[in-house]
Amino acid sequence: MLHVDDLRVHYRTLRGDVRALDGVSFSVADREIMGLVGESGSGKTTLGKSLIRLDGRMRHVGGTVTLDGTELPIGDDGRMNAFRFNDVSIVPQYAMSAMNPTRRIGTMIRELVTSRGIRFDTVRSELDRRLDLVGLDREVLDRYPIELSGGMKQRMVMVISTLLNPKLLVADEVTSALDVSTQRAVALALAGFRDRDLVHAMIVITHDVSLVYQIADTILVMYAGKLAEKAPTDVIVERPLHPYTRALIAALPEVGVQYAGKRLTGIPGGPPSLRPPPPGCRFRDRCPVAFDRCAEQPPFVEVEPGHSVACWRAS
Amino acid sequence: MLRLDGVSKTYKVGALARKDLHAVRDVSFELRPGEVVSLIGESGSGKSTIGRMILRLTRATSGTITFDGTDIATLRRGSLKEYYRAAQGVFQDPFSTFNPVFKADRVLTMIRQVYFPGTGDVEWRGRVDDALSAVSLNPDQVLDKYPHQLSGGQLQRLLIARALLLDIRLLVADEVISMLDASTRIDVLNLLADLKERGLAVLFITHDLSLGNYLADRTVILRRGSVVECGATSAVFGDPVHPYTRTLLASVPRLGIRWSDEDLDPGPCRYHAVHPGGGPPLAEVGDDHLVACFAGNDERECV
Amino acid sequence: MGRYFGRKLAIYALTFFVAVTINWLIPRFMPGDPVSRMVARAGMQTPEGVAAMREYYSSLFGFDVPVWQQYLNFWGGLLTGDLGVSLWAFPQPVSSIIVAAVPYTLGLLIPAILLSWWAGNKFGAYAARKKVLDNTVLPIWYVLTATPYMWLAILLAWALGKVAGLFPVGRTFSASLRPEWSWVFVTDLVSHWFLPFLSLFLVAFGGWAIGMRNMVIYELESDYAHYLGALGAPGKLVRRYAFRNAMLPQITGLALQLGVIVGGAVVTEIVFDYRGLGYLVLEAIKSSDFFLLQGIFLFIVIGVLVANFIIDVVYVLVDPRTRAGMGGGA
Amino acid sequence: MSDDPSATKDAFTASGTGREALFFARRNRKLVGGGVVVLVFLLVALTGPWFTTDDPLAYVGPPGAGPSGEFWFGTTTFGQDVLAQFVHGLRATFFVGTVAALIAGVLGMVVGFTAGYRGGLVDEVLTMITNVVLVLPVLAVLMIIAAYLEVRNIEVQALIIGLFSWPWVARAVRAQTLSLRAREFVDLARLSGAPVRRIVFREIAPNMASYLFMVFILLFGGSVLFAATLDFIGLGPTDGVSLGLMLNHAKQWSAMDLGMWWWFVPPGLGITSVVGALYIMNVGLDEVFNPKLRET
Amino acid sequence: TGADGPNAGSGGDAGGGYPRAETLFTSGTQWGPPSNWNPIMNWTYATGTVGLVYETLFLYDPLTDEYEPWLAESGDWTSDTTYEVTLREGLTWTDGEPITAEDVVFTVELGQIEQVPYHNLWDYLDSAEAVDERTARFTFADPRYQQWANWVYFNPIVPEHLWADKSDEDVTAGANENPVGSGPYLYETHDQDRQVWVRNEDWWAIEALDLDVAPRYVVDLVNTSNEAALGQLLEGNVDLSNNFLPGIASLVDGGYQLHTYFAEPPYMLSANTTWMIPNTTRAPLNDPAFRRALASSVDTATIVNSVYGRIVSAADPTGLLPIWDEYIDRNVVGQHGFSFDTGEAKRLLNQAGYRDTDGDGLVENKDGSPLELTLATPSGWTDWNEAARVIAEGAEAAGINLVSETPADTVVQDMRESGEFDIILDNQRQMDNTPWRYYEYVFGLPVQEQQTTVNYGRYENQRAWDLVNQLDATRIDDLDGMNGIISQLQRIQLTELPIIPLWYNGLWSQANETVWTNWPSAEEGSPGYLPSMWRGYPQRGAIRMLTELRPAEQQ
Ligand SMILES: Nc1ncnc2c1ncn2[C@@H]1O[C@H](COP(=O)(O)OP(=O)(O)OP(=O)(O)O)[C@@H](O)[C@H]1O
Ligand SMILES: Nc1ncnc2c1ncn2[C@@H]1O[C@H](COP(=O)(O)OP(=O)(O)OP(=O)(O)O)[C@@H](O)[C@H]1O
Ligand SMILES: [Mg+2]
Ligand SMILES: [Mg+2]
Repeated sequence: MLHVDDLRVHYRTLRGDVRALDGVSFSVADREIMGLVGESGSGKTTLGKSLIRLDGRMRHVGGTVTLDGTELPIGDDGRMNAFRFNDVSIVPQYAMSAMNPTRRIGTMIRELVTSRGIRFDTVRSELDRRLDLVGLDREVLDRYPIELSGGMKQRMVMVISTLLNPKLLVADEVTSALDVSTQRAVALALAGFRDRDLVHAMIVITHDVSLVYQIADTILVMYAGKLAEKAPTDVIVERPLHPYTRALIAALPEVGVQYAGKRLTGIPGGPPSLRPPPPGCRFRDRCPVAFDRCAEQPPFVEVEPGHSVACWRAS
Repeated sequence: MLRLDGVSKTYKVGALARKDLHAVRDVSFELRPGEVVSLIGESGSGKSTIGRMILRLTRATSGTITFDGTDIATLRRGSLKEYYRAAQGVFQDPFSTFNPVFKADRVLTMIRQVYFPGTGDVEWRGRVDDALSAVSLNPDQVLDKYPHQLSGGQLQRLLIARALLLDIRLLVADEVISMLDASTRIDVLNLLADLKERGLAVLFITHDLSLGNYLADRTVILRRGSVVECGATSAVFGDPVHPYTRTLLASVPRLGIRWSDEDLDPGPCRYHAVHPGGGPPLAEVGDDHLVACFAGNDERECV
Repeated sequence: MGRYFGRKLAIYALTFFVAVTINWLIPRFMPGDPVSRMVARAGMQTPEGVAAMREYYSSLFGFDVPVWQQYLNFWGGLLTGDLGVSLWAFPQPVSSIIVAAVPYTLGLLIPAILLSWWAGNKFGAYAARKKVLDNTVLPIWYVLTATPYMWLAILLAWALGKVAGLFPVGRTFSASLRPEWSWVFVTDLVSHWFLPFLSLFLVAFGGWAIGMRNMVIYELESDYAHYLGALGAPGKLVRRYAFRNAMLPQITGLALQLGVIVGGAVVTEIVFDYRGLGYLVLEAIKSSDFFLLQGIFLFIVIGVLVANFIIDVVYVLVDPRTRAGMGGGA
Repeated sequence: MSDDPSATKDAFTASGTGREALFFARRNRKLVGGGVVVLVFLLVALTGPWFTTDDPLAYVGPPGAGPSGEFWFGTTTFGQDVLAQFVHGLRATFFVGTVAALIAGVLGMVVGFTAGYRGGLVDEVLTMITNVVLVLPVLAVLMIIAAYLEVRNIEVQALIIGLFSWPWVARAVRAQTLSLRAREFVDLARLSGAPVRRIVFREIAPNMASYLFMVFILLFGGSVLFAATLDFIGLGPTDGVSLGLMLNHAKQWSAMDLGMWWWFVPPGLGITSVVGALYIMNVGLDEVFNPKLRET
Repeated sequence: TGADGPNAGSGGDAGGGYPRAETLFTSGTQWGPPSNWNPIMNWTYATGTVGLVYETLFLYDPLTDEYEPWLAESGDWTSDTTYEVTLREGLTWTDGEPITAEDVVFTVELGQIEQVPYHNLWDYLDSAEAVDERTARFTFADPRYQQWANWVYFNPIVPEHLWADKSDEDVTAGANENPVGSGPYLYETHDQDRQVWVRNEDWWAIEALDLDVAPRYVVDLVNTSNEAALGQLLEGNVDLSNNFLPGIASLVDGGYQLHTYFAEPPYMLSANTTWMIPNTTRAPLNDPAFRRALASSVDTATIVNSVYGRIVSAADPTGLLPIWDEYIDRNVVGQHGFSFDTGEAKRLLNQAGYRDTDGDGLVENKDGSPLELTLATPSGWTDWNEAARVIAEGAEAAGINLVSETPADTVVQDMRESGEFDIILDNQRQMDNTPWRYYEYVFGLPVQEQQTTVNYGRYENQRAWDLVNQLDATRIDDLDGMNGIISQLQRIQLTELPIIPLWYNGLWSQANETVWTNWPSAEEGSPGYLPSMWRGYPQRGAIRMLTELRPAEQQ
């Protein structure tokens, strides 16, 4: 069970802080796959990284993250190390280059595991099982990363990241670089991990709503560093409350839809700068239903069980 | 208007260029004015290569590409310039299509230098404004800015505006929307649709089937450089025949429909039903609907 | 992989051919005719004596046949190890002079190259992770690479040799000793070797350290390093990987630097009066000993080519990426 | 070090962000410090000869005198003013460095651009030539050439150094051109009917400007060191003064044994300072252009 | 100073070295590795080959102008055209064979091979024969007394029994490994950087002359550079350096135990004369008046004091070395001598019609065309390069546009031989038994296409050449006869100035007294021999230096 409470993470830059995460609170239940969607730059990656490892420019400004009752010391790189891999793990956006190119994959895994104080023998058989699970030959362990195709690498990284059965797995854009058929295989493999209870909870970050729709239990929509809406997958797709969510869904073309038949519309304008963000609702400028009250930041409130939204109109 | 006849492309790769890589094999199709053809295939299937050959950025190894009856391989300096007046391209990555060192509107100035050297400032400014408004860009927002100060959608539209400055009749749009956000993407798609209304032919290259479907009159499915199925979009999407096409379609994540393993069985080889002893690369299986043998390109026998 | 080596070999063969041809051209295009030179040195007084000597030396140096044949003979001689006769140490064969000098040069170069490379890499990698250390030693390294070889050598000779008197300056071993495997002799040899070695080592060291430092910084910023970090791998493992990967370009760098280092040895040997190939080069130039010069040049070229090839092989062995790339498959 | 692929990796990121670069440039201690040192020496080289004697070889003082109020850097065994030689020598140093770097830079760029942009057979041949020159032990070749040249002056020296220093530039430029050529703005320029020359110089080259500038600095440093080496072993210019020749003379006239440190310390220090400052500037530049290296 | 000090390896043979106290280290002669031991190749043999191993019939000491019988017991002209030499009794080669008159005759007859340097001996020698075991007789067609006197002290005798089978090529260009001679040392070993000789305990002179060489080993070190030699000398690793060591003057009193022949400037004996050689076939250098103006423009004092730091001395206008002082006709010199005088140089130019017509301060040719001359000195010959600069500056001050150039030395050599030069420097005549050798150099005729040894300036004066030949045919003990001819030659020389003598180069020689003492010196009571291991010097008496050396007192 993951609880994120009022998490604020900023990027330090020369021209002031970028408030990439500006107070986000949500929870992910056990055995829940939560899809995290939003426009580019909305803070999805930042959120994912915050749960694992802040990079040099990221600063934990406030808020807490609690995993199964333990507070994660996300601002403290040293103390956080104990949780990584064991409790929280990530499948990064850059899976294509995530493995040391000059090490055989098996060797790398052995060294990684050993460095965490775990004897390789103890995980060896599990490793083989996982490879079978994602449909990789065991012999890939003797290969170098360059000898694997993109989809294979993606699945390999998934196996590595989940090897110690973490409580939480963050998967960041794991399918974006793949073509449709591979995409499907990888996404299903991801769901497979949850189904076999190898991972308790999972956050799947993507900008492709239709993809998360396939595997996620709930979807969290982010907009400009803030949460816009969270609800079970079907609810989000069928009855979105936040105008941004609605626009997002409406802009998705579907197979069979032709412009001549049903002309889709995009969302006019662009997201605001986060350095610093304007006051009030951040979607205000692009929102077709904005009104005076929007000058004030709407709270992220639960409007029905499991369905929270940050919009004055909705609540 | 544009016609590809048995076009192939072989890249020489490896040390001392000894290995052949058949990126495109024996591809033929036609593009008529005001028609959008979408070229669909997985990564590496040769889509971009076809687009580049049409724009003469790469030469075909064999086969001919004709534009208004002229073989574009024969074009030389002056005539090539005229060809580009009529045919232009827009590419996948808007950020890499702009030279980051220069202001974004340099792409427009280059057109002026080559094609409109005599045009006065005022007249030119008028043309630019027209082109920009055609792609619904506000001149003040995009002129005199560096590429990194503009969004991907703006840049992509700027590129289309650039093409519009010329009297183009053909636009090769190579994955123009795959780098864009879902919301921006639809704007660009709609813009292309509008251009089609104005009589422009568009070769729409994509790996995203839903997007190919949204716009296109006709669809060509590529696999490893060969056409496996092509025809009217409604035919190809409504009744996908080739197993590869079916796999692709089944893998597309759709809202409201979860993945299932149905629809994957293609039944017996429909190509062989038409040409039992083998024949042309593509067999007609319906009205404006052609398909290749179900076997891969490598196997000779269809099982 | 065979094709990769084939290609490399082709380049080396071509280089060798070009170098040999240039080499052959040297005495034929440059001012000063070796035959006249020998004749003049002998101080012949009578015209008959001069004529007779000319004839003798022309045939000795092989100048009495048509040019194309001279070229072929040159290759022929080369392949049989016959590099002609030295003018400077007439009538000793060039090959034996070179053979006598080579151990000294290699004894100086190989430790200097390998140790500076090894130490530079270690140290550079070390500095890359410590901001403070990095900021203090980096300028020093840059100054070291910017130092002209000979100046560093002169300073060392002056400070450690002349002023402090710690090491002897000049010669490869004391003139009062006979070369043999005795304790006294070996100590003496090493004490003479040390300063030239140190100067070569120092100058090269800075360069390697800088290269390594930059590479490690990039490697530590690479995706795999971030991934390992995200999985909580200790810094030690990450740095070890970064170091190993950063080492690869340094191997190529080693190949590229070889030619330059040979040049450094020339200068160092001059400053320290050390009797290796470098000293021979200069003597050959000073005395216009074309044949010796040709021989040394050939030797250096062959040495550099062979070393390059070895490094190529090593590189392929250690970097899976080249192997995969070469297979053409992937 | 010069062929360091890391240096090329992020060259693109340099572009388009001129103002930001300037901001970092001014804040970068390495760049500013190195720049100041180089400028000071350049100034000395340019104006120094006016303040010292016209003829740095003239016998103006007592023989072999140490530094004094009259002769700040002392005199040579002949009584020549070491300071005068030093400032004149600096000139030669800057000259050789600049000219050789220009020649090598231009050659390397032409070869690199041609090979990278044209590709195919042209590329194969040029790469082959580049590799051949690259593995030649350059100093040995230069020594041989220099030894047989009848006329040797600073210009010739700069020329021959330049003619042999280009290969790694060509390699690096080729690699960059290859990757830039694959970028779509080049295609766009072709679609705009721009000729090859224009594409190379107006589209590709500007993207490498910062890199080329750094290459120039490295070439400059390398050439200066090369020239000093040639001078030192007696294959330098046969007339005039240079810092390397000063070292050569100091050595030949046994300055070390005669304890005349003031004769051989300044020229070496001069070369080291100029080249070292340039190299440090280069690190600074790298940090400016390459966000990854910036100090946070 | 650690392992490298003078006492290193003092454990004797057991310690692997040459016992320091019994070894003489020399340097300054060998500029490449010892590569041959062929006494016929008298320009390249390993240092000591002649003198330490092969010996001559006589020694000649230029300082005393005396011939000392060496292998010969005596040598006399028995008639105007016959010369008889008698060998000492009981001489043997070091392989035990006796040295006989046949060996002497054989050696002389080797000269019939064209490539042997003394081939021209047979221009005037008719025959050579052994009269008995110890006596050889030479019959001359055209006796050249001066040349012959030169031959007998300069050329070593080689053993017939070992040399008779050698081919002509072997005689003239063979390496002659394992040299067998008669001298005080035997070949021990050689290396790239040294030549080692070991004492011949059976040397004939031990008994015959009661002489013995002091050092058990002579190690001659190959030179890399003069400055390296200086370092080795200062550290006491070298006992005798015959290198040109600029700056030595400042070190002599510096507590380094350094010893030079003279205790004050010029420190060195004068060994040869450096001349400026104008190409007399080119205008305006073909004009004696111009040459004279040029001569007056040279600031020799600056060269001597600044360039050389006073280790050389200015030359007499005749250029004859101090040892030949008695041959200088002071009258002639008083009348026609020249000295540095810029004003005089200008006056001479003006008088001869060289005027500055374009006002640039430099004179033009008589026909008004621009006059530009170059002075070429080999690059890397730093002292000459410096001197050339001084000369050029002096010339410019006098109004002569003279540019100093430093091509490679091979180039200078080619220029010199082919006559493709304006002005060069040269010093190719050492101190010798007769000034005839000097004048042969100055006036040698005929001028050939390639001038390989003499008269590079291509000065043609038949009368002078006749006088030189006349001098050659004068007996060496006929001083008046010689002086009469030489005086006429000097008049021609000083009025015509085919060469312009500038300074005397030293017999570079500096010794370290730490291990060996009693070095040759000008001081009263010291041996006055020539302190040099240069080729050609052992026979000029320098071998006697080795017999006079004493080990230094051991502390
Ligand atoms: N290193 C950084 N320095 C400064 N700002 C940054 C940095 N990284 C990200 N940001 C800013 O933080 C905000 C959130 O970025 P983030 O990468 O989390 O977005 P995202 O939703 O993952 O977008 P995408 O879909 O493009 O991956 C953006 O405005 C971005 O510009
Ligand atoms: N210049 C080239 N040299 C060699 N091979 C090339 C070159 N360009 C493309 N290829 C190869 O040709 C094949 C087809 O490439 P192409 O870019 O046309 O594919 P694509 O369908 O556009 O793929 P994507 O969806 O990834 O853009 C690929 O295997 C590619 O590696
Ligand atoms: Mg992201
Ligand atoms: Mg493509």
